[in-house]
Amino acid sequence: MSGKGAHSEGEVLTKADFITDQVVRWCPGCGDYSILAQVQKVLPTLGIPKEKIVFISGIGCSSRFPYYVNTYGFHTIHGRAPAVATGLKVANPELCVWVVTGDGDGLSIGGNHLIHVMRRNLDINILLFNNGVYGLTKGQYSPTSEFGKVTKSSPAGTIESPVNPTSIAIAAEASFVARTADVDPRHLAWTLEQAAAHKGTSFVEILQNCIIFNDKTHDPFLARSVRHDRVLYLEEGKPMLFGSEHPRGIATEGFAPKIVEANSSGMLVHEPGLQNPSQAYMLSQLTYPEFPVPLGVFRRVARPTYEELAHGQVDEAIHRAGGPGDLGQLIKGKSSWTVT
Amino acid sequence: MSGKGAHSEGEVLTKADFITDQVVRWCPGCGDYSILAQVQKVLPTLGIPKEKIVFISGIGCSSRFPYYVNTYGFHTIHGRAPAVATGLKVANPELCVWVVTGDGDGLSIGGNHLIHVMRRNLDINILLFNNGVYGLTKGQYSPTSEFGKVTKSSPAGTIESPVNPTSIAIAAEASFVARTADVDPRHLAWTLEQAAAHKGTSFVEILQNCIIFNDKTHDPFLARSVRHDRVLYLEEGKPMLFGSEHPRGIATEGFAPKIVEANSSGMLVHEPGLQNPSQAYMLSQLTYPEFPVPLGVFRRVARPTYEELAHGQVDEAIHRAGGPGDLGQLIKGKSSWTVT
Amino acid sequence: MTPERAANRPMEHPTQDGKKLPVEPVDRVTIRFAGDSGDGMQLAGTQFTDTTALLGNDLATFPDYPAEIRAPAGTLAGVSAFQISFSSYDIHTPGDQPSVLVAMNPAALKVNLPDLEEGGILLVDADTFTQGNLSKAGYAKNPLTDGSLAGYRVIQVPITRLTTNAVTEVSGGGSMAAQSRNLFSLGIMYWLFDRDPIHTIRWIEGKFKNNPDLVAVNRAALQAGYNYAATAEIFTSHYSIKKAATPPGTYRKISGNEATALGIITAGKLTGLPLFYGAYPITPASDILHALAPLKNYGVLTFQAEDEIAAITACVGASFGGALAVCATAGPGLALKGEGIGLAVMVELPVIIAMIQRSGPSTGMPTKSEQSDLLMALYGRNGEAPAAVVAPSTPGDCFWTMIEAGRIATTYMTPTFFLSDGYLGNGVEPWAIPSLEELPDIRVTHRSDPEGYTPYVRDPRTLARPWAIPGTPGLEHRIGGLEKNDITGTVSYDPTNHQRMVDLRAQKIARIADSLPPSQVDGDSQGGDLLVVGWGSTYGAITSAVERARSEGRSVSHLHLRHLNPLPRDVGEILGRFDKVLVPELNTGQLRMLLRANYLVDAKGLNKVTGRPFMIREVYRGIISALEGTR
Amino acid sequence: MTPERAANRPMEHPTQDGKKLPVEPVDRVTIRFAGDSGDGMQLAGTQFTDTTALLGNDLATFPDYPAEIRAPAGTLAGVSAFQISFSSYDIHTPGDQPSVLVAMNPAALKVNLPDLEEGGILLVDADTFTQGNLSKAGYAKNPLTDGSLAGYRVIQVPITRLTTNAVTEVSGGGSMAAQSRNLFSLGIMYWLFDRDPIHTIRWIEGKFKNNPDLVAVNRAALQAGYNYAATAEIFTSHYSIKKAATPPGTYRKISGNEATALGIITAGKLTGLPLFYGAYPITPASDILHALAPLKNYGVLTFQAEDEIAAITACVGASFGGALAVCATAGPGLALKGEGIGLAVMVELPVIIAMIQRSGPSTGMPTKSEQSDLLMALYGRNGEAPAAVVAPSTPGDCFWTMIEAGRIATTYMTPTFFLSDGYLGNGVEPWAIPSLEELPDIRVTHRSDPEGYTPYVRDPRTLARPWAIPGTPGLEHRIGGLEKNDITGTVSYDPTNHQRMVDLRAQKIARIADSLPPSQVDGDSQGGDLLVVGWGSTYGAITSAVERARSEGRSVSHLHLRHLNPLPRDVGEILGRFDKVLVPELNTGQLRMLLRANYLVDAKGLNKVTGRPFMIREVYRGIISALEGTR
Ligand SMILES: Cc1ncc(C[n+]2csc(CCOP(=O)(O)OP(=O)(O)O)c2C)c(N)n1
Ligand SMILES: Cc1ncc(C[n+]2csc(CCOP(=O)(O)OP(=O)(O)O)c2C)c(N)n1
Ligand code: SF4
Ligand code: SF4
Ligand SMILES: [Mg+2]
Ligand SMILES: [Mg+2]
Repeated sequence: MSGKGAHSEGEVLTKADFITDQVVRWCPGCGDYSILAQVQKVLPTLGIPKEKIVFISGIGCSSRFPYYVNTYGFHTIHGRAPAVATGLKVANPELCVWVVTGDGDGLSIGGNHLIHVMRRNLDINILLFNNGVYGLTKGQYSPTSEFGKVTKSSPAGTIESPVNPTSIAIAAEASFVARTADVDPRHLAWTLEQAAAHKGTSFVEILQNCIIFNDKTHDPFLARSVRHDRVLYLEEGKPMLFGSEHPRGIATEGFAPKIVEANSSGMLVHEPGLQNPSQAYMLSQLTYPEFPVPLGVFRRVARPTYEELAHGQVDEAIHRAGGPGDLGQLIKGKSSWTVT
Repeated sequence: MSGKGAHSEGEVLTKADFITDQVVRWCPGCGDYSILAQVQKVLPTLGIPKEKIVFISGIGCSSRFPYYVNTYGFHTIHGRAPAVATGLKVANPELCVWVVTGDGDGLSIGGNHLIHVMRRNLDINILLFNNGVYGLTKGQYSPTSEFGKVTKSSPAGTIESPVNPTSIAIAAEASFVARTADVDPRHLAWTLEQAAAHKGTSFVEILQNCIIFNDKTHDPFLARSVRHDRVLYLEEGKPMLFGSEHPRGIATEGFAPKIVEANSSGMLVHEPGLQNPSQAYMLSQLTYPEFPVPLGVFRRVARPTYEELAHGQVDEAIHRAGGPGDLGQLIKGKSSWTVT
Repeated sequence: MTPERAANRPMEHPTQDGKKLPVEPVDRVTIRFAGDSGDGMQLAGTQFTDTTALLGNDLATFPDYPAEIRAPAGTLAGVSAFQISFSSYDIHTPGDQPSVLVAMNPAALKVNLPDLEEGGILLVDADTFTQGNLSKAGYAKNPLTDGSLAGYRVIQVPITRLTTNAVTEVSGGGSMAAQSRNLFSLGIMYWLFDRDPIHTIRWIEGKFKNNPDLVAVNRAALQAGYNYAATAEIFTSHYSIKKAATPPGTYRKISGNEATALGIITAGKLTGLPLFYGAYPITPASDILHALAPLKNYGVLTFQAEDEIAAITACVGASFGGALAVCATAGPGLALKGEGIGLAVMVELPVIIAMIQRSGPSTGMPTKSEQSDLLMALYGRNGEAPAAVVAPSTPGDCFWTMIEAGRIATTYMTPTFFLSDGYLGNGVEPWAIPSLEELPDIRVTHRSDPEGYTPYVRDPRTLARPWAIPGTPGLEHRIGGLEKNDITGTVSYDPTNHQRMVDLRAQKIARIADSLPPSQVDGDSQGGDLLVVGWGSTYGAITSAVERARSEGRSVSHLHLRHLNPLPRDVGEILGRFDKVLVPELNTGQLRMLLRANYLVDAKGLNKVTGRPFMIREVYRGIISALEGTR
Repeated sequence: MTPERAANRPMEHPTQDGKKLPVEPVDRVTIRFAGDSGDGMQLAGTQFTDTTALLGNDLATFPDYPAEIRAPAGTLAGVSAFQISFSSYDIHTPGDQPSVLVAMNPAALKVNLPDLEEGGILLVDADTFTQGNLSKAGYAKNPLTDGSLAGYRVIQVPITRLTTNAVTEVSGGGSMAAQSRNLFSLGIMYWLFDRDPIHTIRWIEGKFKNNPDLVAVNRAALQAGYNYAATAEIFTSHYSIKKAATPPGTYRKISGNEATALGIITAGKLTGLPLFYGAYPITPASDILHALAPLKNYGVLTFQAEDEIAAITACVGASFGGALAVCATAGPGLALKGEGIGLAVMVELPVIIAMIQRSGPSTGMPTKSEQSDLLMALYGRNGEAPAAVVAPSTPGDCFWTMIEAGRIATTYMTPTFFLSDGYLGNGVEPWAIPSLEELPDIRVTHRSDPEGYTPYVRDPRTLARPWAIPGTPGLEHRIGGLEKNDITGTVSYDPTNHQRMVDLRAQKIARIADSLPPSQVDGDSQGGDLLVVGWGSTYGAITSAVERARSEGRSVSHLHLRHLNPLPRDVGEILGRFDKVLVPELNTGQLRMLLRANYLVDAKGLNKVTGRPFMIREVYRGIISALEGTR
């Protein structure tokens, strides 16, 4: 299971370098395959030696991910990947850390760790595979399942308003928030690159299809035949336009979004870098069928990372003390006496 | 410790009915006293017999609250009050359930339960006493402590962006979100009444002073001398105005708020009932010193409650089956055979 | 085939098309259906089980799932199996070894062949032994042709092709054949063991009632298999298994998890309390949630919590509100519930925690079974926090033991553990359906009288505190996790009070033993050479092994503990009557430690931690070694 | 006052103003400072301790806080106390009973008087015995006047008024007097026990260096108390306590939690690993976080997690990254960490879990001490998940035992528990400062050689797997909570592999015993009538009680276990040398159960669960009863 032979900085890596000898064990047709393929495609482009890359996951179908990427990997316990990643990244800031989680792992049992890692702004990349269901445990509803969804554990339909992952991420002060989809590999790869390039916590919701327990859940807006009309591709500095045959845009009415004809006055321009998160929040609340569903980067703001601040405090303390602390002095304490 | 004598519906209750024989054990000068007094003042006005009222708390100074209110009460474990309240309310929907929690209890260890109870919209009232510190454990920073705060556990200053409780509540789909303060008893009482009147989860952040470990933390905008200029009192249907000597208002520039002279064009009118949460979210992001701090009801929307949907499904199933299930039949199952 | 106690006289039996083939009566058969996860082996096994149950055989099953996640088709990791043992006499386990193996592909053969009895029947789908499948299964040579199967009665059938043919006839295309190969094999087995396929046909008709095509296809595949077996003369005889001599009564087939769910609903009705079930999905406990969620017309409220901590604390809240609160989980979930259960201990509220144990530690092997969470149930929380523990011993017993858990929890106002496991939960047996009158009276009344009420005044017999619930006028009170003052229930830091409360909580649990019947020893209750002490799902294997040893005249008896905390009062005395004590467990010796510590007996362990149940012969060998003192 | 072994000859001693009062040499004194939480008793006690430590007495302290939350002034619930015992010989506990009680108000008197020795000195602030305060304390009559204090040497001093006077002189107003009454009392005690107040004066000057007013006020109060005692003739003599005959060396005063923090830093340096400390605040463990957080110049990274689950799993992450990862918590926190620790067991990564035990169950009594989490440390997680457990026995030993935890964790790649408690954590003793050369060499090197590397290949001696950390070229690998294949570390559901891994994990922990020195028996190592076996914080009380019994010629010995899992190999054999075994524990018998189960010895328990430590005489009486067989 160990990596084959040593790599070091500067070496040119290819997708093949990131494939392990483990047989991939998702159901045929699962959206996870597409995500894996794009990750393996993007990783060699990052210029990071593979021994510096670590994938950390929780539990779920999605969380099997690390077994298939030939870097360091840790398939931890349910919901705790963000906390494990925090410890790892603080201990070893020069690693490139990816967290892979699911809608159950990351938003049900693990919701709190997710929020806290985002507000702390550890420089890690979080990929949340949102298939709207608990896949691994065979089909119960998840926090992102739509209201009324019939599953094994909700035979009469769920009675809970779903969590909106991007809204929660924005409210939790994530410095990078994006959404993409398994069925749009090019956009997926692009989004992964953006996430990797961002310093600070990058939160990426990946709409993913579970062919077994929640097939076609995202099809109403992601199906190839309708996507161009029901997805809003967010592009920095560009007006918020969607619809290929009948182009329309998003404008604002007070603080509420509305759909207008393309090129109407008041059409919004996408600015993910705004310090004020209100526009990003509004975008995160656009849902089908009232609105097109935005894919792309919702928010991207610069903020110092937790680990750089933590190590900065250590360095500064050492600097201020004129060097690292002396263990003998510390053990001796401030006040001692000698018996002869 | 039991209630003295039976009460029943219709009886007129007074504040004294809600005081227990337990000596109140907060530090002299703690903001919790004011909150307790207002709760005890508001409860008798609700027209609910006191045996139907239950206070559930976690752990913290604030979470001692139930001992002092002569209703049913449960001082549970750290962070879990929303989950305990969920079980109680589902089991017994006609109870009037209040959750009392702190910024550590509700947003650190208990953040996830808080989010989930809000999106489920249990009809309970959550009072989060935000003093920006862990009081009970003697002064570590909390998730709401401002960046850079020096405490016992952050001698060089914290390095975390704080959680904004109202933003999180809005992102978690709470159907009622408000903010008030210990130092403004009238506003506090009014807010409690609004929360109690709302059907669904009412989330109330109460800015509270911890005189021992975080004294005056809210004073920059709550101190009596500056409050009128630095607090924005939200009133439904009214323009968002603040400042007594020099009245100004909140207007919008794209999706970002800005301060304008009173009666400028574009000044926003407060509408907590908007289905789209973007305006409420923007308000939740107004912080001192850039902006005045809003107190009042940020959001109030109608949505069926979890327990009414849950019991509704039960009732409907019974109705559809033409009566309650027959235990004998169930035990027998669909397919059986007889040995003679 | 070497059926146990196969009879000698072949009998004549008419086949569907009039030909007659000999019918050999046999007493017990163990079949294993094995194939890829996608091959529907669990379904075939379940149908065979249903049909067999209705015929009145005794039976036991063992579904053996692969890891939770789907492996690529044709690989070893993707093999799924279902074993059923059925017989004309009382059996206790799904059999140590199959006498018949159905292998739907090379991987299934590779994984399961080592277990097949010598000389057993091996039915394979010859069509699947392609080069690709062989290499996926890691076969260098084709086992069908390399002579390696010489020791078995190999029946090669081109199942894929025959199914395709049958299906094409009725649906005008073979595209649906892949999904019904299992029914073709099932048809063969029905013929071989002389079972009428009618029950399965009815089931197909019901299941696909909105899709006549699917009904036709599946029925065709089943019939084709049956007919093929009858006509192709691949078997020289077929077999019949007489009804088991079961006591009179009405029976149904039941799995442990079904019985647990039924027990939960029944405990709710018997206590007269509203039922609150709060859980977070986890293998192998999720099926209890799936069983309860649709039973809304029984008034059950199911709550899918955000995690196990929310599940247990919501249960504590519901219990505070007067409901019978139940949750179920597996090891990783219980590891999260410790603090919540400790709260229930302190506030003395009833909650039932059903543990469907699985292989640990950590995530372990989620689909495999183990008994390694007993000590966590006893000690997995802070402070001196005693709680009651019971364990069912068979699938059907899950029903009765759950009712007992309900009795204990509500009578003694205590969290109560119910320790089942994956093997019990998924295993199936025939179960004598009780009449409602047979069920114990465990009705609960909440306190309503304010006279003399304080939250921690105790019932002098049970030491339980009163259950006074919000909504009751005059009983307003406050409880919590801080130490309580005796009787008044206010917060107390008084040292002597703390000692008293620690003692009272311990005594209350100890008092449960007053309500237990004398322990049953199977064998020589007056004593003997060896006592085998077990708990939980090992009941079947231990019972069979002890029966076998006793039938050989050995002095071996069996004590199976349903109550693990408190232990029944007579256990120490019973242990003392035997020269030696052997404790078989699917862990490294958890009950053994308790027995040694409590009674200072030199109890020896027979321990196995492989994720699989004991085989009868493993326990039997353990017994022999213990008797011979060679251990 | 009845100082232990008070000498007979009074000595002359000059007082500050030239008068001479007799100085009686005594061997041991126990003082308890008691007052309202707001009265600064912990500060007064700490100052007395510091001064006394510098004088070279042996000493031990016991701070007894009220509940975590502040109670209203003057009530019983608000009483805070600090006990110090100091002597001219080697002592092991802060004393069973104070010989001097300082009571700053009626509530403090009410709570603490029952503990005062007969004939002991009782110093009270007479000004506080007002009607209001008396009734808050629940006194119907004034104890100062109703004769109920006849059995003590009562010294009534108008402390409040005298402090106000003294303070007014230097600050022109008495408003600061309330905060310095404690220093007035401290001054009296300094005079009474012949200690120079200079150390405390220096401390005041340093503490308030930016506020000369406060320096003046506090110094005035202290001096006023000292002078008042010297001149007012309220005492007929004062006392001197000789230096203890301590072995040569440099000493400091240390509390258990300080020593634990020091041990953590030191273990980091000795292993040569970066140090990651992740914790969530909880009484009584928070002080370790408070001690480590400012030591950033020692390179320690402290992480205040959002809860205990995040703390332990962040530790696992940091350990995966190659750091020495440590967390500390108390019972409710450990109840949440079970799943995370189980993960560390499965992935075989070192983590140190420091448990500062407190009274349970549930929230219990957070400021009180107990030893009731041993079984949770051993069994509080799912599956067979063995981990190492060590326990310090004195405040200073926390340092050494933490280093031992670091050695075990990193040598054996295992989570390792360190079981301290609130009594040890807050208690203080003089501690011989080790030189850096005395510290063990436990340097760790991470694997870097890809040759022959697989994640679960084991060191043949320790059975530890290699610690290969991200960033190392060529060692890329994946681990996780699913069962691991032996050697390769891939996921495995294979039954025999699971058995092997369960066995290997158990053997690895068992092998730790190979690295332990022979156990030390205090007393007759060759055997005798009674062996007292203890662990953790009961060391002092047991040692003193055994010494006392031995001084009376009784055949009693003492074995104190630092290693609780695995137990040292010689324990069974040692137990066998004694007729009887007594196990004193501040729980209901947790170690006792382990000893009985492991060695089948009829170990008896001496158990106390009051939230307080053992008194010497309680253990002594237990020893006598055990010897007489009357238990
Ligand atoms: C503590 C704990 N509780 C429950 C489980 C069972 N469990 C495993 S994965 C999972 C949900 C997975 O859902 P999601 O994160 O959406 O992943 P998916 O399988 O859909 O990719 C659950 C409930 C567990 N492994 N551990
Ligand atoms: C499981 C657990 N972890 C930690 C603690 C310790 N603890 C008690 S209260 C508290 C924080 C309280 O902060 P907050 O909720 O803000 O309440 P406050 O005291 O400020 O009102 C902590 C960490 C605990 N009781 N239980
Ligand atoms: S169950 Fe769903 S999510 Fe899981 S592997 Fe299969 S298709 Fe993918
Ligand atoms: S510590 Fe702070 S929050 Fe707690 S009671 Fe005192 S003032 Fe109030
Ligand atoms: Mg999912
Ligand atoms: Mg707080």
